[in-house]
Amino acid sequence: MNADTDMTAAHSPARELRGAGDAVAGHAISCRDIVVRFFSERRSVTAISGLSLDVPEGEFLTLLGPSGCGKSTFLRVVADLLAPSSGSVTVLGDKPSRARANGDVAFVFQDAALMPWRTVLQNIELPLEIAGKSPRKHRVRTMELLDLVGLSGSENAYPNELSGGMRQRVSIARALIGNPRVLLMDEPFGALDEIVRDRLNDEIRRIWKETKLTILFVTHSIYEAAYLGERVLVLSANPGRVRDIVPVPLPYERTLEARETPEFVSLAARLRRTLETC
Amino acid sequence: MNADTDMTAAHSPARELRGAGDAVAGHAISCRDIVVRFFSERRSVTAISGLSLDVPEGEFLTLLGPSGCGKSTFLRVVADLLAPSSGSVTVLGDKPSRARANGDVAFVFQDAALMPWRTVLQNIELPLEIAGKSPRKHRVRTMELLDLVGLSGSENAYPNELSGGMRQRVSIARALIGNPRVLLMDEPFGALDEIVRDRLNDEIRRIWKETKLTILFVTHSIYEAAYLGERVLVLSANPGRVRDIVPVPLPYERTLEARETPEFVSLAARLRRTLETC
Amino acid sequence: MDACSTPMNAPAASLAIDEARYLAEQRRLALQRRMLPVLGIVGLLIAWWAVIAGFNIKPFIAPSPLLVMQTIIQKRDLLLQNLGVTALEALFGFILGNLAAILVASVFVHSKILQWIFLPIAVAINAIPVVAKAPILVLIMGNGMAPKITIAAMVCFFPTLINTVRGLEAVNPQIMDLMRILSATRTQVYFKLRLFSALPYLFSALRIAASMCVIGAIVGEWIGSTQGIGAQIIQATYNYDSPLLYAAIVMSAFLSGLFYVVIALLEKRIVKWSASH
Amino acid sequence: MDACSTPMNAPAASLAIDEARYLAEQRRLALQRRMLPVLGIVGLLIAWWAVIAGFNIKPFIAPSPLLVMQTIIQKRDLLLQNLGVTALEALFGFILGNLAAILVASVFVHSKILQWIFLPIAVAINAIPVVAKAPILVLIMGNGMAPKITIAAMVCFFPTLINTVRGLEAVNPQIMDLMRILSATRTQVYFKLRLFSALPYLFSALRIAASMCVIGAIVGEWIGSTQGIGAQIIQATYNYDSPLLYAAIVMSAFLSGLFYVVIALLEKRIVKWSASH
Amino acid sequence: TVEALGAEDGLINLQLGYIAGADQIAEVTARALGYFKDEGLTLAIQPGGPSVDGLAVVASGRFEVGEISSSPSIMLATSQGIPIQSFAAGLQRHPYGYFSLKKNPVHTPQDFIGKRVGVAPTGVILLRLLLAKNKIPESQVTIVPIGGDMSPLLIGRVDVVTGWLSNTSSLRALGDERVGLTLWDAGVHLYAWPYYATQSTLQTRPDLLVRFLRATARGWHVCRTQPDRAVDYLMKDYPQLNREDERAALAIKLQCALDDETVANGWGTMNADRWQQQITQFDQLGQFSGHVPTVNEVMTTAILDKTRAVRMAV
Ligand SMILES: Nc1ncnc2c1ncn2[C@@H]1O[C@H](COP(=O)(O)OP(=O)(O)OP(=O)(O)O)[C@@H](O)[C@H]1O
Ligand SMILES: Nc1ncnc2c1ncn2[C@@H]1O[C@H](COP(=O)(O)OP(=O)(O)OP(=O)(O)O)[C@@H](O)[C@H]1O
Ligand SMILES: Cc1ncc(C[n+]2csc(CCO)c2C)c(N)n1
Ligand SMILES: [Mg+2]
Ligand SMILES: [Mg+2]
Repeated sequence: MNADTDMTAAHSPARELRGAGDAVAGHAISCRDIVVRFFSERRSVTAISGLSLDVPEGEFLTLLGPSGCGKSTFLRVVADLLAPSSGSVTVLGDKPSRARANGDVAFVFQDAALMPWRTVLQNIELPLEIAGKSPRKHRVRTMELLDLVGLSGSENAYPNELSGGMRQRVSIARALIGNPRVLLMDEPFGALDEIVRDRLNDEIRRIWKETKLTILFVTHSIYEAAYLGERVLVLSANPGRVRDIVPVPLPYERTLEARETPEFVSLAARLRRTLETC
Repeated sequence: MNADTDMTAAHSPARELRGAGDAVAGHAISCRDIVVRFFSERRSVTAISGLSLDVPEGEFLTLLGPSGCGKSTFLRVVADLLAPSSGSVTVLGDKPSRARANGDVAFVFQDAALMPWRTVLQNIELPLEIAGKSPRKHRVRTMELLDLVGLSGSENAYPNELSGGMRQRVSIARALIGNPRVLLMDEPFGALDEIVRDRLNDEIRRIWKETKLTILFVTHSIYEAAYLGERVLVLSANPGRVRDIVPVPLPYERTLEARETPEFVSLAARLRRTLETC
Repeated sequence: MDACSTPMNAPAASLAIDEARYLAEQRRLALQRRMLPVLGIVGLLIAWWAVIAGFNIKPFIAPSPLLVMQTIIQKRDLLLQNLGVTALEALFGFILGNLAAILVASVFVHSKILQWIFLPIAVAINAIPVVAKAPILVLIMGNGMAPKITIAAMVCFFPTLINTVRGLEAVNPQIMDLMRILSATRTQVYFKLRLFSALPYLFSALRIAASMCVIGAIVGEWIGSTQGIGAQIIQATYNYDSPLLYAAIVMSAFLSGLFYVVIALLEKRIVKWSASH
Repeated sequence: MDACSTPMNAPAASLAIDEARYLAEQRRLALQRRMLPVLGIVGLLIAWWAVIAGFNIKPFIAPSPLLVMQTIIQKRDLLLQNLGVTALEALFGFILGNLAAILVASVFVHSKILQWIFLPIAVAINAIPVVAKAPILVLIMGNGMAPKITIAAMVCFFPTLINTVRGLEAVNPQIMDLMRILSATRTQVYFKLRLFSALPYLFSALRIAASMCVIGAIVGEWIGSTQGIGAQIIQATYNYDSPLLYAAIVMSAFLSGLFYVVIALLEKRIVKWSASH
Repeated sequence: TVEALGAEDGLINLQLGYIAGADQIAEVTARALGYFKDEGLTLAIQPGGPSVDGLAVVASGRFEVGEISSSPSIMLATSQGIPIQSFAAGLQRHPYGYFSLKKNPVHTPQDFIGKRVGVAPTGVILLRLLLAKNKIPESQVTIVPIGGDMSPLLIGRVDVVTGWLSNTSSLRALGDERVGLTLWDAGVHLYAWPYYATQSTLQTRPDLLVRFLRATARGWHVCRTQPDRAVDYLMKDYPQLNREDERAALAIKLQCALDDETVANGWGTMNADRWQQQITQFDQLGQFSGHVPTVNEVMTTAILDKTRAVRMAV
C-alpha cells in the first residue's frame, strides 16, 4: 500500500483545520436529554426517552440493546435523519446537520440500501460522485475496498444478482470510501459469516486506529461489542434509555485471542447479565 | 397451554396419513447433483455445483458457509422457488412442488418480506388466510406466537413502524403459524439481539423436538450452528458445494451451558477451521 | 434539510406537549393543503382577468372571468342541470372504463400470452378518434346516455389499463416468493398481493381518468345531444356566445376538479399504511 | 407453478449446455413476443371481416378490411404523405408535452407548495376540451403545425405529469436517507435517485402518451388543416368515403402502434438492471 | 335488425346533421300545436353534432327521416352508393355565406380576388364552386383553413370568414362592420336543410313521410303567420336560445324558405334541374370519389307531389 492510495491517508488540509477547531469541543457526539417520539393517527410511540451521552472524538463506541430499543433511531438522530422531539445533539461540536453537510458522517444501514440500477462498483462510487470527486481518479482506492470486503470480481454485478451478505458488504465499502470522521454502523456485519466478520472486525479496528475516526457501532453480538469497542453502551427498551456504559478493559491492540482472556469473558458475562434485565 | 392451542399439537389425520407414506422414503430432503446457474445478458454465475445431500425426516440441519456460497439458493431450490439447472430434488419423498402444495414447507427469508399494508397481526395470519382457515378461530394461537417472538402489544403496528429486528420476528411467527413439516430458515435470527436470540434458539429446538419437523437453518454464527443442529452442513464457495457434514456430538436435550462443554468448543473450532478454508 | 430543531433544554418535555405539537403541525399542513389549491385557482382567475384587461381582448374572443361568473350566476339553473347530466355520464363512464381496464389488466397479468395478443389491439383501438367510432355507437346505442357513457369509458380505459398492468406486476419478488411457498392460488396472490402493490399505479391512473372522463362525456355529447355541458359548448360555439362557452368550460373544469379531489381523498383513506415515514 | 424440471441424472451437465438452453429459451420468448402481437392484429382484422360479412353490414357504415386494404394500396402515396405530416406533429407534441410534464413534475416534487398551487390549475386546464382551447391557440400560433403540435403536447401532458410526480416521489426511503447523509444536493438526489425511481411510472406514462399524441395531432388538425390524417378523416367523412375514412384510421392506429413499440423497446434498453429475477 | 329498433308505430325520428335548436323552429312549432299528432305521429328530434352528421344513421335504418344542412351532402352520399334520397328542401336559398368587414369588404364575387378567406376544411369545396361559377382562378384567393369560428377575421388573420346568415347570434360578434355575401347571391344555388330518407322507406312507407311533411309544412305556416308564437314554442323547447336573435333569425329563414319557387310549387319544393346543376358543378370540380349520381338517385318528388296542397298553404 502506498501512501497515495491508502484509504486511511486522505487527510486534506481543510480537515486538519476543522479537526483543530473541534478539538476544543472535545466531544464527537454529545446528547442531552434526547426524546424521540413517533406519532401516527393511531398511536404514538416513545422510542427514546431522556438519553444523554458524550462520545469523545476518536472513540469506538459499540451499542447493545434489545431489539426495538431505539438503537437505529439514535443513530438516525446523530446522522441528522431524524429530529428529536426534544433534547439537544451536537456532532463534532456543531449541529448534526452541519457535520453531515461537511461530509463527516457516514452510515451503514441495517439493510444495504443499494441502488438497484447501479452495479456494485457504481454503488460504491456513489459518495465520490456526490462529493464531486472523479470516481476514475479514486479507482485504485475503490478496488482496494472491494478487495477488503471480498467482492473483487463482482464489481459489475447488479444488486439483485448478489446474495444478502454480498449486498451488505457493498454498503460497507460505500460507507468507507468517503473518509468520514464519524462512522455510524447499524448491524453492519449481521448478514456476514463469521470468518468474514472476524476479518472485517479486525479491519475496522485497524481503520479506526489509523484514522482516529469516531465509530458508533450497533451490534447484536455481545462478543463483537466487547471485542470492538472501547466502551459498550447498553440501552434498555420501552422507552430506550441508557442502561449502562461499560468500559472495555482490553488492550488497544487486540487479536482474536483476546476473547479468551478472563477480562473479556467476565465483560461478556456482565454485558449479558445487563442485557437480560433490560 | 392446553392441547387445543398448543402450536405443536395440530396434527390432522390427513397429516398422519401422509406421514406414514413418507416414512418409506425416509428422507425429508434428498438432492442429487444439483447445479444452479444464473444467466443474464452479461454474465453467467454457477451458484451451486453438484450438491448431493440427504436430510432424514425430523433432522435439524444447520448450514454454514461463506457469504455468497449458495445457502439461500439451496433453500430456494428446496422450497420450489427455483428450478435447478440440473440434478434432482425430492422433498418429503416427492417433487418439491408437491411438498409445497401440501403446505408442508415454510420459509423464513433473509429479509422479513412483510406486506407493508398489513399490520403485524394480519401479516402473521396471512398463511391461515391462504390456507382457507379462519384467522379468528386461531387467534389464541396467533397471540401465543406473538408472545413467543416478544411482540405482544405491537400487533396493530404496520411494518414501517417497526425496527429491523421486530420485522424479522414477525416473519418468524408467520412461518410457524402454518405447522409446516419442513421449515427453511435463512438467517432468521441475524437481526436479533443475543438475549432474544438465545431464547428463540431454545424455543426453536423445543418446537423441533415436539413436532419432529425437519429444519434447514442457515446461520452465520458457528455457535448457533453447533448449538442448534444435529448435523452441520458446511458449504464452500465459488461454486457452492458440500465441504463437510459434521455431526454434532451434543446431547438431545441442550441448554446454553452445553456451549461450555469441551465437545462443543472443539466442534466450534473444527467448524471454524473448515470455514476458514472454504 | 435541517431536521434538528433548535436545542431545547426543557428537562421533561411531556408526551402531551409533543403530541399537541404534532397535531398542530398536522392541522397546519391540512390547512395548507386545502388553502393552496384555492390560491392557485384564484391566481388563475386573476391571471386570466389580467390578460383580458391588459391586452384589451374583446369578449367574443375571450371574455373576462367576471363576465363569465355573471353568466354562471344568471344561467345557474340551466348550467347546473346540464352539469348534472354530464356528471352522470362521466361518473358512469369512469366506473365502467376503469372497471373494464382493471379487469383486462388482471387478465393480462395472469396470461402474458393474452397480453401480447390483446394489448396491441387495445393500442390500435385507442388510436381511433371518437368521430370514427361515433356513428357505430349511435347506430348500436341510439342517442341516449349510453353512447356518451361508452365514450367516457373508452377515454378512461387505456391509461388505466397500462398503469394497472404495470402496477399488478410491481410486486415485491420476496413477497411473491412467500405467496408461492404458501401455495397461494392465483386469486389469492391477486387479491392479497397484486392489488395492493398496484394501488399507487392504480390511483395515479384514476387521477388521470378522473380528469379525462369528463372530457370523454363532453366529446360523447358531440355525437348528438341536447343536454349536458358538451351540448352547451357546441351551442355556445355555434352562437359565438363566448361568455356561455366559457361558463360551460368552467363548469366542466369544476367537475373534473371535483372528480380528482374525490379520488385523492379516496386514496388517502385507503392507503393509510404508508402515512408515516 | 411447477418450477422443478423433471429429474435429470446426467452426471455432469456442462455450463455450455445450460447456457445454450438458456439462450434457446430466450430466443423462443423473443419470437413469441414478436409473433403474438401480429397474431392479435391479424385476429382483429379477421374479426372485423367476420362481423362485416356475418351481419351483412353495409360499406357506408363500416367497410370490410379487404376494401380498406385495397384503398390503402391504391392511395398509398396520398396516405403516406399525410401520415408523415401527422407523425411529425405527433412526435413533436410527444416530445414537447412529455418534456414539459417531466419538468413540471420535477418542480412539483421539489416544492409541495408549488404542487398544491399549480396542480389544480393543471387539472382545470386539462378539463378544457380541445375545441375550446383551439381558437385561442390559432389566435396565438396561426395555422401552421404549431397549434397541432401544441394540442398533441397538451394531450400528452397530464397523464405524464400525474405519473411522473408519483414516480419521482416513489423513492426507497432508505436510499433517500443515504443521499441525505451524503449531503447530496437536490439536483443530485434528482438525477441519481428520483429519476431512476420514476422510470417505471415514467415509461408507463410514455406508453400512454405514445398512443395519445397521435389522437392529439389528429384532433389538432380538425381545427383547420389541409394536410395530415386528421384533415383526411374530415374530408373522407364529408365525402362519405368510408373506405378512405377507415384507411386513414388504420394509418393512425398504425402510427400509434409504432410509437408504442418504440417506447417499449426504449424501456427495454434503458431498464436493464431488473432483467433477471 | 337495426330497422326493428326504429319501427315503433307512430314514432318518427328526425335525425339532424347538427345540434338541435333554432333550425328546427317549424318542426317544434308543429309539434307544439299538435300537427304531428293530427297525423298520428310522435316526433322525436335526434340531434347530431360535430362528430356525427346522422346520414349513416338514417341510411342504416335506425331513424326514419333525416335533415342535413346542405344539399351537397346528399349528392356525395349517393355518389358513395348510400341508398338515400332527398324528398324535400327546408330552405330554397342557402343562407350560408361569406362575411367580411367594411374596411376590407367582399360585396361581390370579384372582391374575393387577393383576399385571404378563412374556411373550415369542408367549406373549401363551396368556395371553389363559387370561384368556378364566377370564373375566378383559385390562385387569386388565399384559402386559410380555420375551425368554425370568426375570431380570425376579428384579429385580422383573414379578410373573409364563412357563416350562416340564419344564425343571428353568431353574427353579432361582427357587429355593424359586417358585410355579407351569400352563396346564393354569388350564383351558387344549393338547397339548405334538405330532408332525406332511405329508398326503402320512400318505397315501403311513403305515407309516413307524407304525414311528416304535411305536419312540418303546417309548422312553417305558423312561422310565417305568427312568428312570435313560433319563437315562443322554440324558446320553450330550447330555453338556452336568445329570443330577440331567434325572432330576427326567423325572418331570414322565412326569406330563404319562401321565394318565387314556393309561390308556384309550395314550401319545400325541389327542382330536378337545380339538382342536376349542382351535380354538374360538383362533378366539374372532381368532387365525386364514387360514381357521378343521377338526379333520380339524389332526389324524388314523390312525397312533394302528395303534399302539394298543404305546402301551397304555407
Ligand atoms: N438472481 C441472481 N442472478 C445472478 N446471480 C445470482 C442471483 N442470485 C444469486 N446469485 C449468485 O449466486 C451466488 C449464491 O447466492 P446466495 O444468495 O445463495 O448466497 P448465500 O450463501 O445465501 O450468501 P449470504 O450468506 O451472503 O446470504 C452468489 O454468488 C450470487 O451472486
Ligand atoms: N417510523 C416509525 N413509526 C412509528 N414507530 C417507529 C418508527 N420507527 C421506529 N419506531 C419504533 O421505535 C422503536 C425503536 O426502533 P428502532 O428501529 O430504533 O429499534 P432498534 O433498536 O434499532 O431495533 P432492532 O435491533 O430490532 O433494529 C421501536 O419500538 C419501533 O416500533
Ligand atoms: C356547408 C356547411 N355544412 C355544414 C357545416 C357545419 N355546420 C356549422 S353550423 C351548422 C348548422 C347549420 O344550420 C352546420 C351544419 C358548415 N359549416 N358548412
Ligand atoms: Mg435497528
Ligand atoms: Mg443468503
